[in-house]
Amino acid sequence: MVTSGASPFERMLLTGAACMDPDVVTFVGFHWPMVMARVARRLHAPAMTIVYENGIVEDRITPVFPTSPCDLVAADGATMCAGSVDALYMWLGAGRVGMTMLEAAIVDRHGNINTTAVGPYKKPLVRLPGSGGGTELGSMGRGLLLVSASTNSRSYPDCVDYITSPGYLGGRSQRSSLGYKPGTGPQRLVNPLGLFGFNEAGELFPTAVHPGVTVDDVRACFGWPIAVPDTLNVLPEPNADELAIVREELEHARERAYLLPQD
Amino acid sequence: MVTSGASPFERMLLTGAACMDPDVVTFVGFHWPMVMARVARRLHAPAMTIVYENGIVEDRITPVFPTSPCDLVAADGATMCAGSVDALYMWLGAGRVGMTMLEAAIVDRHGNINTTAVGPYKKPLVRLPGSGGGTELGSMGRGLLLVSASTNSRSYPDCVDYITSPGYLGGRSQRSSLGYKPGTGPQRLVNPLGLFGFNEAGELFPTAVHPGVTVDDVRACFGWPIAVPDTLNVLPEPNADELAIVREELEHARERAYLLPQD
Amino acid sequence: MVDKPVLSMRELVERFVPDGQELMIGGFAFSDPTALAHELIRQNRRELYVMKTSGGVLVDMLVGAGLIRRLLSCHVWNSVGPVPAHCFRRSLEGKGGAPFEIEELSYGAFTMGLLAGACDLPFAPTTPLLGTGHFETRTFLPDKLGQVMNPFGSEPVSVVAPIKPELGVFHVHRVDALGNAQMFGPTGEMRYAMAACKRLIVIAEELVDTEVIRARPEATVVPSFMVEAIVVEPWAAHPTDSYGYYLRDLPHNELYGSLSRTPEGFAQYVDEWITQTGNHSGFLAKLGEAELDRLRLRREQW
Amino acid sequence: MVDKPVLSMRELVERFVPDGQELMIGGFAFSDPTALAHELIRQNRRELYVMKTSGGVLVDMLVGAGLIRRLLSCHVWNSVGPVPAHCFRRSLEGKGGAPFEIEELSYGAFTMGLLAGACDLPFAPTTPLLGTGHFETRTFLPDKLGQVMNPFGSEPVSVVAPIKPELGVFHVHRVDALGNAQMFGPTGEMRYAMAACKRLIVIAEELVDTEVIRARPEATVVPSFMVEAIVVEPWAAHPTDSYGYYLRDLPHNELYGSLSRTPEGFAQYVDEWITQTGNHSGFLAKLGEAELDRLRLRREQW
Repeated sequence: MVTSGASPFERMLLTGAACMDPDVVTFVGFHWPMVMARVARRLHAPAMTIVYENGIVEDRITPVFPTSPCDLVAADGATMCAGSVDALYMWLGAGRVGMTMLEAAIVDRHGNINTTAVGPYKKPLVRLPGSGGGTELGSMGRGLLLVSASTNSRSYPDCVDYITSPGYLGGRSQRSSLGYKPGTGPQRLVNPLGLFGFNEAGELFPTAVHPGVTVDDVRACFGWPIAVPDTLNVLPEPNADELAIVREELEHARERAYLLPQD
Repeated sequence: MVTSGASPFERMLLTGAACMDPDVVTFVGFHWPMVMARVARRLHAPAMTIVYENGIVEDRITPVFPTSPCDLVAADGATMCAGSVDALYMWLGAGRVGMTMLEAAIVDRHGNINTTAVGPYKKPLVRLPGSGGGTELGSMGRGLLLVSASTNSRSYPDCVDYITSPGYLGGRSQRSSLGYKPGTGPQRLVNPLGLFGFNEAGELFPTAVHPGVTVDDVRACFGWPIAVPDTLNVLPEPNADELAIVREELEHARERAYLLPQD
Repeated sequence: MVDKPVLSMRELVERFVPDGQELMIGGFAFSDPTALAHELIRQNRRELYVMKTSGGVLVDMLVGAGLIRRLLSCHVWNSVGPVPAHCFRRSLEGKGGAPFEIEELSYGAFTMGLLAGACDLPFAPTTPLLGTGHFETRTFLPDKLGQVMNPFGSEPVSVVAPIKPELGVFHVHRVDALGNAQMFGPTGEMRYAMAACKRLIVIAEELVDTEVIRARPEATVVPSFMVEAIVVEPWAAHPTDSYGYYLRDLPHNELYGSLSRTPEGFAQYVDEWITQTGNHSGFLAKLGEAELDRLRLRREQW
Repeated sequence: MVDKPVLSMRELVERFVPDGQELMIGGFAFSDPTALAHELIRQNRRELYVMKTSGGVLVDMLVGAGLIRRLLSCHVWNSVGPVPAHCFRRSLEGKGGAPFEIEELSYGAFTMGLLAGACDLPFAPTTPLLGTGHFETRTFLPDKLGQVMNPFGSEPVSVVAPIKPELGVFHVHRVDALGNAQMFGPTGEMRYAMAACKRLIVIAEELVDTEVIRARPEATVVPSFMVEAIVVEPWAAHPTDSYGYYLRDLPHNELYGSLSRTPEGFAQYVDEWITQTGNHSGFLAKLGEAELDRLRLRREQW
């Protein structure tokens, strides 16, 4: 076993990949979710159906790692090439998608995501790219898994400055009163510490952490006093096969110009 | 000249065909408008763009006469095969179509068309096929030309029992208050007597008749006291070429199972 | 993704279409899965709620055979001639045949209702319809149409309720074992209609390898994950046309139009062409190879 | 139907894109007509109102060169890496570069706004957006989003106003002399976007005979009657990809990302790759045949 060297980032990717169900149609957003999906295909879900916002349906691993869903090597061997009305509404909005994976650069207590602007919208301290289809994933995605590679508390403010992708807004009851569909809203978050869920109020809380991660590590990660259960489940160590595969895929990603955390 | 034998029906087809502009995208509904379009292609508009409700774009005469727009010999050599959102909304509704041709089985004083039911809707005296896309042509078509092969006053009641395709409803002002777009609504009607227009109130009136058609003929055709101008323009006699072509196309139509008036 | 069950037409009707089923049938006067209608008649299904944009001969046969309790459609006729859909007309005029209820939408409103259903939108703006018969007259769908004020303007906007059929059965050109279905030529409202159905079965002219599907991914009109089962039945859309596969059969449409003018003639048609033939192979055998040759299109491979 | 004018990129910008033009630019991180952006920079257009769903490097260059007064987009970044769109970010953070105004919609709302524009509907229901930044924050399009009550239910429905750009310029795969334009692979929102534009120009990888178009009528994304003029410019979408024609150029995206980190580097990129190259042929010559060979796809003929 050469697993002891698994980095928190690699553990995050493997944990996210393990969340993917080979029998569930999965909407994969850009960036780390795409890495997770490739790892999942190689580990346990080779024929999983994945859809992308531009209308691609992918049912097997593509020979080349796409740099984003719109890198059309993602369409190599696709069984369907349609458009965004299909992907965002006929598949995602209509509930044909059972799992949704969305990178969450900045995420708050209620799972609201900001990928637009930190600080005042018209004069931001940090300007981010904007929503793309991320708003749709947050608004309409079933089985929504948020992904963040950060453990910096600036990535987890109490309340985001701009809600690009809606989580539970001010709480579950607010979300449900504003026309959002039942079954939508974030279900889980995966980050380098472990897995998180959302409680009845729609607040983030840890459900399982990687070996060695402490309650203090969890508390330090979030910009609000996060509620931590008395006991935290511990996620399994990656095995050698898992670690080899995630590293191969990360190497492939690097060759495809992905900026990796250690770079 | 062997034109003297032109029947009123043949004159109607030629008059309708003459209304077609080679430079205008034309939405052609089923039946006699399709015959007119073929005649127009052969006479003066060979490369006219014609669109059909199922999404076909046709820019030249098809080798075989389609029995309806959904007889897919209509798609033979099509430059585009799309769908009904394209045809009815992106082309017709959005005003990309400059002329619209719609058969009007039963049409009233204000150009409202009934192709649904004569008598009470739930217990009709005569049940007709229903609207298909005819409602869209009446509601959203620009340059709308109605076509009726009938000169029987039962085909022209004062007020139709069921408005399948809206004309001016109770009059132009009513139509414009109900969300219909400017530039829509019937512009003309062609029948075996000649050509008709719609006055400022949205009422049908004759603008030109075929040689030999009298004011009494016109009055007898309509189920209300139609307003007839003091002088009626007279349409030209078809020439030999026109008559030969309309007869060839009618023969082709007959071979393709069209029921013709003389059959 | 696993292979989908491949059923015979008989199994499709046995397993998926009980009496009373709400059933959207595909096709818009082309790709009408007439072989499905034949099998529904053979198995004598009753009380169906049928949705079909263009009713055509297919719906006329179901009406004539007394299978339909409710119908949602945009028109019903025999477009060859054209001649009326005689059974449909007789029944609605109270001149014989089993009664049924009809509800109607224009083709555009039907399309937009299916789009709203496919996208799970609460409604869709549609063709201006205020003052028309479709808007004023309602039967079993009192909420089929409505109006809202344009929030960006001041005019009334006609809107249509989403249409979400419980079950859809559609004719397509080809399908793979996974259920990826492709069509060529015009598609009318079918892409939206298929996606609007809660459960979907496709009837394909041919079963092809998935690699064939991958070679033309733009032609996939419905992805495998929307398809529950597959029927492979060549000529299933006869006497309507199947783009690239075969032409509309005008003589057969004329034959049907002629016989169905009377209840007796209709009964004769059903007996000869549906009951006695036993299944679609029997139907095709009765039609004869020469007729099929006349209609068959010899396209290049897509 | 008559042949459409075939323009050079230079003529397109000269004749159709004056200063201040409202301009929708096609592409969604693929089929981005970057060669158009180069020419806009060469001709130093100013005060443009640019609409583009996925801004990407193309919009970043226009921002960096100070051409844009207003931008409507759903995101702007360099998806290779990914790295930020540096000029875009600098300008909005007030750290250098010409200022511009930004208005945003989610990709779904943008798509539905374009669908409404294409269909000339007064609005379209869209993604539930109440409470989000897109809904709460407005700049130069205060009426971009609204809400109505569902007339068939009781919940609020988020709706988007129709988007109807004055002029659209889109990259397509092939076009005939009449203007019939075709695309293969995924099309994102582009079919609706093209139809939403009041005037439309296409930039094609190749000009083909109309018979080629007729052989694949399903691939026609815009009919001739919507197209006003044609530019035939192979590699116009480089460094984004053109399905079936060429791959995304990762090294070039990295180069741009690296240089544009500073205003000086961006100026160097513009000088070397845009100004000095003179036109797209010059750009391709600088890129080099070996690079083009590396990116070129050798597909079967469609």
